[in-house]
Amino acid sequence: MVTIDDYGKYETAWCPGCGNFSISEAVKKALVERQLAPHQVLFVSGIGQAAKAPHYLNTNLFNGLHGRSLPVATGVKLANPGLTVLVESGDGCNYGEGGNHLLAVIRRNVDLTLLVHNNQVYGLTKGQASPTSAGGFVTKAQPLGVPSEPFNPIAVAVAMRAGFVARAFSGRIEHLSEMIQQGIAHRGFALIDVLQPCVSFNKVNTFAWYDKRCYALPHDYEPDDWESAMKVACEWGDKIPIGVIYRNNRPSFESHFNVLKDGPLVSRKVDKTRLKDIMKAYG
Amino acid sequence: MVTIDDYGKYETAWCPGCGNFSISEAVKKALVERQLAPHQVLFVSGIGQAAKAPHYLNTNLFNGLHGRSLPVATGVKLANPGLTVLVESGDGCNYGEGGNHLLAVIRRNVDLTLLVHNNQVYGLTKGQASPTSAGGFVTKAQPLGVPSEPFNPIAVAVAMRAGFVARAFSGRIEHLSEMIQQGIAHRGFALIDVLQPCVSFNKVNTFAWYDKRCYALPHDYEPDDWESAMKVACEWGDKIPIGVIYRNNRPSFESHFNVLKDGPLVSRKVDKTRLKDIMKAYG
Amino acid sequence: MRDRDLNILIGGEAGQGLVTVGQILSKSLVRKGYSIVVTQSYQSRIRGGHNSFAIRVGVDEVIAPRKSVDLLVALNGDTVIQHRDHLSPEGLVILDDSFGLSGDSFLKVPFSELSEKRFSNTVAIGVAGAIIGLDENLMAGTLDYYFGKKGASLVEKNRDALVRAVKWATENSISGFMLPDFSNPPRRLMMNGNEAISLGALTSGLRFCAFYPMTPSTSIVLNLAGHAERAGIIVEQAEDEIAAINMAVGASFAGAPSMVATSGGGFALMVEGVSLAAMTETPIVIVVAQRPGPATGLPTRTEQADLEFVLHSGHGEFPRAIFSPGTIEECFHLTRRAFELAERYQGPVFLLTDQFLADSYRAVTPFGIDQLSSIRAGEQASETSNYARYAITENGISPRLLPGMTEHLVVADSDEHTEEGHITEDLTMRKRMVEKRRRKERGMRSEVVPPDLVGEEDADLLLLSWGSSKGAVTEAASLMRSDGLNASTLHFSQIWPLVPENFMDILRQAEKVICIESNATGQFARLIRRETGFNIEEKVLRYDGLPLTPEYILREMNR
Amino acid sequence: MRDRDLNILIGGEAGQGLVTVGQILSKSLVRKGYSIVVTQSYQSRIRGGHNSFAIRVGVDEVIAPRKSVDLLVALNGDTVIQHRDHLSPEGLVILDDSFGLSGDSFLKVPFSELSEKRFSNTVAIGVAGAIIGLDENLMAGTLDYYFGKKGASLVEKNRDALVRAVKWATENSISGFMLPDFSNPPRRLMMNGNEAISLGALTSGLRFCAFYPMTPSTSIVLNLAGHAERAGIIVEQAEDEIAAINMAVGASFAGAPSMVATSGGGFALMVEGVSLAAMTETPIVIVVAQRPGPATGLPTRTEQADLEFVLHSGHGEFPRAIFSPGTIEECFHLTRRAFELAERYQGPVFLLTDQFLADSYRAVTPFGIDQLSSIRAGEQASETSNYARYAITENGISPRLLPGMTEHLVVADSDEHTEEGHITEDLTMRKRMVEKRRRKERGMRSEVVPPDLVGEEDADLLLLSWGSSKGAVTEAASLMRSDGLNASTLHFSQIWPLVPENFMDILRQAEKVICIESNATGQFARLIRRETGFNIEEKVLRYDGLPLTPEYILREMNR
Ligand SMILES: Cc1ncc(C[n+]2csc(CCOP(=O)(O)OP(=O)(O)O)c2C)c(N)n1
Ligand SMILES: Cc1ncc(C[n+]2csc(CCOP(=O)(O)OP(=O)(O)O)c2C)c(N)n1
Ligand code: SF4
Ligand code: SF4
Ligand SMILES: [Mg+2]
Ligand SMILES: [Mg+2]
Repeated sequence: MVTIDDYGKYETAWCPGCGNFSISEAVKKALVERQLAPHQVLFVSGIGQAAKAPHYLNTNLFNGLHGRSLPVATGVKLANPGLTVLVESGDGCNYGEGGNHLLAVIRRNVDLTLLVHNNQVYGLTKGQASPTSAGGFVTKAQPLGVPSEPFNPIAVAVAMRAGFVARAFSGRIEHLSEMIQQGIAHRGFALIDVLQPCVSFNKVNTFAWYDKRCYALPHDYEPDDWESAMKVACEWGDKIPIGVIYRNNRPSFESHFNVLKDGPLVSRKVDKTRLKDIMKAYG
Repeated sequence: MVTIDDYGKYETAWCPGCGNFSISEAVKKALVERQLAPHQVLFVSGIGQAAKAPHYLNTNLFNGLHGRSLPVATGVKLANPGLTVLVESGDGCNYGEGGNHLLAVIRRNVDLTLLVHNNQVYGLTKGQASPTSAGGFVTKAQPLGVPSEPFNPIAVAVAMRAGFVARAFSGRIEHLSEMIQQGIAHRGFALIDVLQPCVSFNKVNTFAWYDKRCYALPHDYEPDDWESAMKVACEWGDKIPIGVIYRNNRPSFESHFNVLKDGPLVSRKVDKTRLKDIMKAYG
Repeated sequence: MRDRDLNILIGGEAGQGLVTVGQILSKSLVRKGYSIVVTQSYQSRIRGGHNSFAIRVGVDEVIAPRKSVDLLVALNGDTVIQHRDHLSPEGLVILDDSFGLSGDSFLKVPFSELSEKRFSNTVAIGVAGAIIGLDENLMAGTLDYYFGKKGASLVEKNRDALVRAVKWATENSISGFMLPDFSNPPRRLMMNGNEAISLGALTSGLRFCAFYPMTPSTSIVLNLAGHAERAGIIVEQAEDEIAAINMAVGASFAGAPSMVATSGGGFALMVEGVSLAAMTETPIVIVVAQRPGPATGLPTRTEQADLEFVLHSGHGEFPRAIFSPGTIEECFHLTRRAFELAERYQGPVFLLTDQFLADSYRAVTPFGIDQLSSIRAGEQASETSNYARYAITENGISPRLLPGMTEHLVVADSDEHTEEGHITEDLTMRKRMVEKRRRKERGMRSEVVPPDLVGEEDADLLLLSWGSSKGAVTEAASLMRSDGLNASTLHFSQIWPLVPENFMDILRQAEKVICIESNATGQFARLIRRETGFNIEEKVLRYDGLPLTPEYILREMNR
Repeated sequence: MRDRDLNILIGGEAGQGLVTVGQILSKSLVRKGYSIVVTQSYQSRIRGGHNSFAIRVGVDEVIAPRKSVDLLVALNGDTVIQHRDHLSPEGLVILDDSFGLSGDSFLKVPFSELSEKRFSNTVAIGVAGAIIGLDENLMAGTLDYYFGKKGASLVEKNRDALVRAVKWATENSISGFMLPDFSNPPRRLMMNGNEAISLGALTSGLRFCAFYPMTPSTSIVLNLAGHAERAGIIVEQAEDEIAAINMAVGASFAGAPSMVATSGGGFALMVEGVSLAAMTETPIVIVVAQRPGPATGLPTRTEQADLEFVLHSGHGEFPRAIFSPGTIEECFHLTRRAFELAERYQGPVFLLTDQFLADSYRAVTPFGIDQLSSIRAGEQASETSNYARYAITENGISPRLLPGMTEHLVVADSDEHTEEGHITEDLTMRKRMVEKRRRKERGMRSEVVPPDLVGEEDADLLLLSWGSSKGAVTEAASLMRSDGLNASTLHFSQIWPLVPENFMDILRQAEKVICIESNATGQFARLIRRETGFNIEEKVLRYDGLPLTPEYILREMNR
């Protein structure tokens, strides 16, 4: 039996009151619910406050470069599809520096669960605008307010027909944990955008701001229906939907590779008979 | 009077029969229609067969790096908003290597007209899959067929509420030229995805293939209606819509900068009074 | 030394406001006319952990940080524990009596009696300030400067706390730390390396700056952003560093003098753009504020380990210049020089700094804005009717017109190109273009900033250094000279191109040469050998993330 | 020389199929037992322009390209014009009589009489093959090999054209180009540098390769992709080069030996990932196939100007190894060595090649697959119960377990970290980790590939070189020796680490040393000076995009 204690307790470098604490709690809950032992799981993260999260969990972890967690995770998963791979990083990491990888991972549909700690700001570098910062958001780097429109990750993911697209809020731990469990269960790429208050640098999108707006999608909501998903994806403002917004069952990326049917790449030995066969082409 | 001769005649490095020739013709037509003299216009391109296009036009040109034309063009436009800036490059350039910049330029809504020569393949590097290659498309790099889903630039641009989103086909020069004119006229970012047969490396999406499928959107089509645009954006297969698919009038990026109201950055001199004022903060 | 040279260290958690305490004390000291060197040490987190802000203050000029602390201002108990070992023999710890800590040289201040908790930082300022002899009004003025924007009532309450703190300190008459007054205090500005770079850029004619945030470079662009409206410039946060440098190249090509600022990992993403600037011959100033690597490394610490990386960054071969300022004044003036060279030689020019210098506040003499020239991008008209952007010339510099500003067409290409800028595969032209580009290096060599010699030409011991360690190395040598050793320093504030004629005699005349660098492999020593054959075997290296100090250098040399 | 050493050049437009003509002739020659060196020269376009495929063929071993052409096979009239000046005194031009060109040594072939237009390439093969003495059946067999997949009818028609061409040539009995037969021809394989690298990787145990297409590296990955199913590997085209290297790092971390291949501009985007591999201590093999820069430069030409860029790529300091194969065999064997070192020292290892070598087909002796060992990633079990991924060890190498393969947890970090892999700001640990990583370089130094000396140890003239020019330099020296000069060559197939003890005696003993490189600044000569103090003043440099040849070297030396 895997218990929450297996995932350990750590001191963090986060600010008291930060939404990241609840996300970590929800992650642990989800892993325990799914009875995944620490060594069966691998977290990949980038750089930022969110990206430190896997360090506060007793598990396998690759904490890479800012913005580059998705390609690392893709490589890991192709090498060893047996691992349950979660990616955890910030909105800057995934929608800013790493935007191109997000597009690619959606197109590929690699079996990863991506948790974006979306605090609508760059936390670790002390409060510049992030791609999800609202237009007009004022920071030291944007003293006259952000001149760009915010990035809507849900809308883009639904438009691209990503396999699993959900939104959650760090303030609703049970719901968030449920989303993570579903994301892990989903065979293919799962994007979970998690609204997360940053108490130090985002004084606009606070806990109360999110809490007032977030509402769970109704039970009869059909995430398989693309058209309504596209509409829900665009809801933002006084009401912010949380839950599984869109889902389909495109085959996972890994399923396209015949070579993976013989087992993971990692344990494989060189087959000399085949090499000799290959060499014939050069004779 | 600006005439087509002002834009010159050049030998090209393209294959006979390539769709690029028609695109170049349509570009010239559009520039002449809009009575833009060569020195008022600047083309920015990346690297690829498409990216050579501006060399075959008598105008200002910055032929930069693969995938990086959009940030260069953004810099140019902020420095000198008086220039009419067009960006011309391939599907690999804009949707592959440069994917992150596409997202950013849409969010910014910089007043640029982007012409993507979309031949659904990497031409210059001899026929690898591009982001828009169909799933299963076979190349030397993808001998078992492309395992990813193709990128739908129109759907992503509409989902992000880009200012102007159009599709055209190199085989319909008049229509394409009209799209380019509208793109130039639009104050903000205009994406024109141009279907372009590559006779050397794409034997699937040929001239005939496109020609049979492309249909102009009806006259009563309302590109201002986001919901119907989103539907049209997803049409692809037996029927492929061409025309202005979506349009809005978000303010352009440049319009957010008060400093540009005093004229372009390029001709400006250092104002010593203001500098002294600034220095006071350090006293 | 405590009467003319004091080292004050303020320590606490991130989020406790110790930087504000440090800045207010520093600014008060500078306004009074003292010289300061600030060393900021912080962690890669927003709250908690342990940070410090050290102000070395001198009646005469101070140029380097000092490790031993005279006045330790502890905003929490942990600070006492972490720094008490560095206390100088007669040093004093200022702490809140509520910490419950006791010791010989502890000045326990009844913070809770003197003010509400939220003003305890002001109390710390008041007590420390009074002890070193800062006038209450002076401190109050600086407090206003920092809190003024937050409203009159807050200013009022802060003042009250200050008054009470000064009173308490005066009543407890702590002696031994009072700095002498000036009869005629010099007017000085206070700024750190990053601020000086941004001001240098503004005075040069910078018009466009693109960036992606990265410690320790970010405050350069934040500073520019704060002045953008007034200065008539645009500062844009890019989606990534690749976009940042490409935007800057685009803006510069169009005629707006441009800059980017980043650190190691972000610069790694820019190196293709460096090569682009070189090939298209577009001026660009690139600031690389170093921090310890590899990879993410220690994001908030200091190091000088990217010299070779920057020097060889970008594929292919092309000329470049690299400045490595050693003081805040040099940050300002060499940034200006970087803009001039970038414009004149039409290509990438670098400023290589580091976290220590970036964050180190100092007192500087005002720059005399009226006397400073600024650059103008490109030429305004072409003399020939057949304009060719890359015309092959004797000095390698081709006429640079700006697109759209004349009827001449400006064609730039990242491929090898003809004189007109069009893509070519003519291999004879290729060869000529390589040679043309290389010829620009000759010009650059003719105007390098020569290294700075302090001491005798024929020293028994010559200390070689570059970049931010200038003060520490200079002071170390001066201490050795006081000890009777014939020690000199040769400091490089421009590290590329290197012109051996400028310094070979000095190297050869020295009895012994030691190279001092903040890295693990002695990169500059290697470069010297590559360019001159002169082998510097002895090195003092530091790579634990902290800046070089005179103490560190002397200790390492005596091992 | 024409009886034992022939230079055949096939020229035409892109899209005319001249590579197929070249490959079929080459393969026929190799199958017969001859030695070949192919030089491909092409433009950055798909149709039109002017390309060439030169086959230098030898009865004895040939090792370098030759400029003078004995047999010019002109697929279009332009080829005759472009290359007639390079024709050797008794050279012959094979051309279509319909070109309407005439000249002394012109063999006008009635192509249209011999076949339909679409088989004229086969006619060219037949005529040229017959003239040099290739047997009709041998050529037919090679034709089948290339066209077999396209169906029997096509094969048949090609054979017909071949037969008619051979017949025509025999009837016209052109003499003077016939190569001698072998009694006992050696069995050889034909492959180019890129193919040899991909085969070296497969035999080493490569399991994952990510790439973004870039000339001249692309054919490495195309070759791997073609074998992927059979070899049980995955080859994935990434969205950009940044993704490619990060994917490879991820796959390698998980336990799949991984490689990336790119060229200058693409590599520029990977350098942050290089630093990541170093910091996380993840094995990765990186192939950089050089082409002329800066920026896009000349995408399809050759150069050796990225040595310094690759050597210093990535921010921060860390050990690495760089191989620079000089032959096709070295491409194979040094790739294997690169995988071994990457695995042993857990970090980035480079292969630095260039377009010339990448595309140069040669005849190689089969590799003896049975004797070749392959690597296995990581360790399979930990001996300790407290597993620490970055345990500090004497040789700097820490035990590498694979995540998920044991119950031990594997923690890797791009920040500075503890032995357990967790992020730290402990500056003492920082120092220890820097030193641990650096210690790995000692091991690498102990097993470098020493440079290859050909000739006397105490030469009057020593030619120094690295990488793809091995053959050209060796042949140049051998020609000088035939002229009575005591010339030697010292060739480096591993350029980092450099171990001076391996070669300093030779450098010192030589009367005169000349460094030969395909770049404009003499990067390797500079590196030698940096590492040894030895200054090589004389250089033969080439930077017009064409490969070094013996003729070029001799001509430049005699200036
Ligand atoms: C290549 C690179 N560029 C910039 C940085 C500096 N950096 C570190 S974290 C960060 C932003 C973090 O924002 P986000 O991803 O939203 O995470 P948060 O801290 O808000 O959780 C940046 C820009 C870096 N480490 N690497
Ligand atoms: C950084 C970098 N990576 C790769 C390349 C090689 N490259 C040149 S063009 C090209 C793809 C071109 O495809 P696309 O953009 O679709 O243009 P097309 O040739 O099809 O018009 C690539 C990968 C490059 N020049 N730079
Ligand atoms: S800065 Fe913001 S995101 Fe980071 S730990 Fe603090 S509250 Fe959380
Ligand atoms: S390769 Fe394709 S895209 Fe390029 S010129 Fe030829 S047909 Fe056009
Ligand atoms: Mg964030
Ligand atoms: Mg394309």
